[in-house]
Amino acid sequence: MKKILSVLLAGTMAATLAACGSSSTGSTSTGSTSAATTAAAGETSADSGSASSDLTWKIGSQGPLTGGAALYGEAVVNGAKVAVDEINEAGGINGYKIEFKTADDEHDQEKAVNAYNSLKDWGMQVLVGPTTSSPTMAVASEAVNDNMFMITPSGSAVDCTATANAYRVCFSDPAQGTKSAQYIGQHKLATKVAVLYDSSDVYSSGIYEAFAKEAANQGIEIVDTEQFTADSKTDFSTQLQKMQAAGAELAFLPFYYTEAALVLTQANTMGFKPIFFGVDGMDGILGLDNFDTSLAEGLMLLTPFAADATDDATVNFVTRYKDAFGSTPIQFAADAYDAVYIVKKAAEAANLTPDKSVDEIGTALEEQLKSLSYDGITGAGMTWNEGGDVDKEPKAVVIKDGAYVSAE
Amino acid sequence: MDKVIAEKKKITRSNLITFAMVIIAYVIVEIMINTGNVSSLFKGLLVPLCIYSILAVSLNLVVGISGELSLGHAGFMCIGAFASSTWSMIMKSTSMPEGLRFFIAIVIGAVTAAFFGFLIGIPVLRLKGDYLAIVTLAFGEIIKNLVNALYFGIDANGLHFSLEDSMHLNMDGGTIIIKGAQGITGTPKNSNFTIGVILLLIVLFIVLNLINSRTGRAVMAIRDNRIAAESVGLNATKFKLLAFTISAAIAGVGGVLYAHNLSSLQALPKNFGYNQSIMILVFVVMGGIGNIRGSVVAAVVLTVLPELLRGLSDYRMLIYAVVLILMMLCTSAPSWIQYRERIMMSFGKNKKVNGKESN
Amino acid sequence: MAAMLKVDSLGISFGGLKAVDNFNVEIEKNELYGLIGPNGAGKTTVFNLLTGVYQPTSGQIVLGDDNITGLDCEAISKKGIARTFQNIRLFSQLSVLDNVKVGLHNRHEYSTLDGIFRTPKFRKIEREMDEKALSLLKVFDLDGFCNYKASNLPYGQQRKLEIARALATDPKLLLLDEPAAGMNPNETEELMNTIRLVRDKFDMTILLIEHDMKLVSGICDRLTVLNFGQVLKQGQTQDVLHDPEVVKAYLGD
Amino acid sequence: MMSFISYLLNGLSLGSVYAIIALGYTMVYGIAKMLNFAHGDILMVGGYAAFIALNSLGLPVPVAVLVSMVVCTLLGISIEKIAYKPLRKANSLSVLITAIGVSYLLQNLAQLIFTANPKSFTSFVGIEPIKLAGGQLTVSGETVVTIVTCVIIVVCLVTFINKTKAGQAMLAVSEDKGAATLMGVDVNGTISLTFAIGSALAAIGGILLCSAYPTLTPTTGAMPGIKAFVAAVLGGIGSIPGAFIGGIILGVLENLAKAYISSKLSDAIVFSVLIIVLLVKPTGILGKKIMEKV
Repeated sequence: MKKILSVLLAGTMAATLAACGSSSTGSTSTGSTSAATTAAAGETSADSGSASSDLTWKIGSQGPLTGGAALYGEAVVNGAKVAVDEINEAGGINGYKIEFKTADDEHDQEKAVNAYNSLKDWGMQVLVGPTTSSPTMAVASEAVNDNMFMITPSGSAVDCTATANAYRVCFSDPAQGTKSAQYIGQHKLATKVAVLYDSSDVYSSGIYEAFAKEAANQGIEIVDTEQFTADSKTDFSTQLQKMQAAGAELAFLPFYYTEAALVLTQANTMGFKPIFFGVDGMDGILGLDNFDTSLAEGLMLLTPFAADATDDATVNFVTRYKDAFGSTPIQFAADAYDAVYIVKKAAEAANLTPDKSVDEIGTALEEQLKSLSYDGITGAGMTWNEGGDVDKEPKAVVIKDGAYVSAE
Repeated sequence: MDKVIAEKKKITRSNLITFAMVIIAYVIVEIMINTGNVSSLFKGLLVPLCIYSILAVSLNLVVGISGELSLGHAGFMCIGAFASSTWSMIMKSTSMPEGLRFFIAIVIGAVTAAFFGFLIGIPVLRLKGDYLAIVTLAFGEIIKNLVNALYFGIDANGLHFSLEDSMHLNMDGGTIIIKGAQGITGTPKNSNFTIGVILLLIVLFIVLNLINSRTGRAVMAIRDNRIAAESVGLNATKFKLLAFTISAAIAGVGGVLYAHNLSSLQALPKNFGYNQSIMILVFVVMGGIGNIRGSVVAAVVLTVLPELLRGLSDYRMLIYAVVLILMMLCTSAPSWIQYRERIMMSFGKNKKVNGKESN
Repeated sequence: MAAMLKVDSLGISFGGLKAVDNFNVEIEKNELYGLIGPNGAGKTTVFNLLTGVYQPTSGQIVLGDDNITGLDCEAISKKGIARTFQNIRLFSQLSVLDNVKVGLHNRHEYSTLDGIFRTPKFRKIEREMDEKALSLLKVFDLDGFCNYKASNLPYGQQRKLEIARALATDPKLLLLDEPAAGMNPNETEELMNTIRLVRDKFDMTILLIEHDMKLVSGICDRLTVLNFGQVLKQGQTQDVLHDPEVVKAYLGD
Repeated sequence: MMSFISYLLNGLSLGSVYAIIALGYTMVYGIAKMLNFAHGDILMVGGYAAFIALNSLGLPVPVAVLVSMVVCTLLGISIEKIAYKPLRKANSLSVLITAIGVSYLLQNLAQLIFTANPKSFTSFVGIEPIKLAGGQLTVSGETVVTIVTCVIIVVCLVTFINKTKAGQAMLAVSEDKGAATLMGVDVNGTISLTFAIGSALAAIGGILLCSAYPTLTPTTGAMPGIKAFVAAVLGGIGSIPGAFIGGIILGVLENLAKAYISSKLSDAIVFSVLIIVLLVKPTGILGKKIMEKV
């Protein structure tokens, strides 16, 4: 019994090894790894030139496509897909079409590195991703060795862009926290604020920390701080009751709309009606399948993207997204859409062609991003600083009659 | 005496095959790397393969040799990872040589995990069966929860801890090392395949020799019949605790490798939660309970499998689940085994049919 | 002659029920002593008290010169009491040899680290243990099976292996709990010889529980009859077996 | 004081959901001696079935509940037949691993069919929140219905097991499969029945969970499943009243820990209590003490 099993397993192992070996020979097309870059580059261009007559860009994207966070990963790869299709229809980047491939990272650092490597084996030249913060940090520290240009749509933790090759489209967590506190303070929305955040989540706790620091400067008193964790995020009633008891006029909810929908429902049941104030992760709550939007009435959020905005770019994106995937895009998808266009604009500015090595493309795009200014659906006049962080203004919106309205 | 010596030789040979298997795999992979025949995906998988092999061996010591079901092994991995990573972060700015620093990190990871294993083992090992399993699961979740709440920083005034947030550390400049859910970022990347394989070999050496020694016999005797073992003068608690502690230490080493393989370390449900513990258990069961070599093979196969299935994109995890169920049925279901044997017989490959094969 | 085992008014109650009450016995060195009685009389409970599985609620147990009352299994084993079980308890997944070597655990020591690093001490002591274990197995004609898994042995040999394992702890007193249970007359005959051999070869003191009267009358020097947790009769084997009260206890009213 | 009662009510509400899920866990464990890790995912399937029946097909609430129960029952029986039954004589860990495989399978199937986008579940409970003590206390309709349903189910189950022939057969199988077979009990049928009941309970649990906490995703069942497992063990696994008590205690504890100690560390606190309880009573609150006869 044991023997048969071990033979079976050993056989499978041999097969997997062989498969890995063979798959590798087939797919080391572009910019293999570190080593002699110039030599490799020369070789590659010749290689891929002979292999396929029509040269393409190879853009990869990754995020959790299975498991609890799959929603965000799907949004990112779908959003990017919309942009890629659009660009290809319009003739590609500098005349070259884009090939697009996605990989699942299961919202896990290690799987994220695997996903990145599998995309690299495919021949990826630019990474639009990863989706979530922890994987982004892990991938960035790998990708910097290849100087692979990566722009994460939604990896918001500070260290996501710590390496020179990494940029992002969304706000960093501290920026959001600080801006939220400033907005509340400047608009005198409330002085007594309660915070509820996900203490097991990088994004949520990152925003909370920055918010709490800035709150003191804005004359905001944090009357109660409550947490929840990934392991207990169904029942918020006790936390909400404590916030209510503390006399909060405003509840700051720096987390995603999936949990927020629950929080709003439960708050409504118990009759707790402060101003609810969310961040960009809150976007999507109106698109939630079957959600009673009246619960979100009066909810304020700082977001760079609103799916029901009426400008042409947004309408175009939302329509295309709905046609392709049957649901309303959330901010993650919009960020990814912009990310692809940012790559396009930078590549056009640098006059790049896909026959360049990963390293060359990386260097050129990084150079362009320093001076690039881009108008997208998640912000106008986006520019990037040395650290890879985007500079754009969030829009404060408030939900009225089931739709976003500018809060100004 | 001849028979005894023959049996010993058989065990030694079996152990040598295990070592040889690892070494040969290492040599082949190194050759493939040097001839440029390895995909980045596979290269990136090498250290994780070592990590999961080590963890599977570690858990097999508890499940197979000591006969207790633990569902909290990822917790020890988590402790090893955070303890060693903290050390490396503190020492990163000093002039300590990298090799020595990593060596000490490994020791710290192993010792800290062993300490917690010991501490947890004292109450836990009084329980039996599924109750023990649930308590280990609980400890794993407690560890994850606490690590996610832990803030730790260092400045001129010394060390600062808090379970609230970084403001409560009352730091006077200095650096914050563990930032709650945001974990540790910037751990030096010291793990590599060679170190992983060396550690795996050391772990195999320790575990295999332990099993074939006086202590190992005692542990297995207690597993087989606790009352009889006590009647011949064995202290059941002591030996169970010993096995549990060694196992925790080994899991801690796996954690050290993990932490120093990725630059950022967060305790997510995926990597240090019960899901991970169960994944390791799957390796152990699939490789054969008590079969150390099987654990290594199963860990390798089941870590590589989902990566090979990447081509199936959306259906990847679905296929993986189906494969898992089928593999389990194939290897454990009596009716399936019979069916398999009948097929083997018809091919004339099965020379003798053992009616009473024991698992 | 000094008593090897001296038990004085031993008692235990489980939730008010006195399972064993005021149990006394004195066993001489090298004696083969029988403990008999109807089912449920408390014989195995006495064994469990003697070996530390249960702690007595009253009385004391003296082994040689040591008062061992209240010690746990491990300590009592080290003091020199070994036992077998009514329902065989072998280390089923271990080899026959290893079963005996586990019995030798406390008599041949090296540290865990010696074991891991395979030091010369480890090699030397393992060799000693192998030799000792084999010689013990030889006594029971089990040496040919030394590499068998214990659970694969036939029933009769499992019983013998259990005795061999008990002897490996180098006891002063050996307790046998129904050694002949489930054996046919031939096997019982063989077992009687083995028990005598053990007594003579190892200069052993033996206390045994048994239902098989042929075995009891064949090898026991003296007997104690237990009924409802209390001593019914004590004395020379033949005297006790012919006592009308004992006969009545066995056959019922 | 008011706030304490209100925290307690929150706990009762959450606890009774845990309890219903734990009942399924504990029944299956009692009879098949296996930890059915896929139980939480059957619950998720029940949630989706109810969601579709109510929102897409527009069926009335009682029919939707029934549909969901039928779907789960069929699913439970087929899982048992295909994946667990062949392993009945194998090592108990093999079954555990297979159950984990089934759990992955269900989650990923659900994701392929329904996508990862959450669905906002329309509550099956049409009762308005009840205001007590001059509006200081609010009890939601879901809380009332969940607690009442839970009590009814426990009473029914206990009666069923003690008073009916099928129930007695279950007891017999849980005590000793071999002896039960000899006594003419249809062991396979009894185990199937147990899975059927357990799965139907999971459907109810799923509907109540999603009614009280209205977000439905493919991983909805995972965490409540684990918590319910903990509850079942806390109460003494295999015991039906134990599962009820365990669930309630877990829910109340979780909420009181959040309220009075730390909402961040509530998981750790709940699990610590579990450990302490098991150390004092190693087989759970109502578990039978098993003494090994020497």
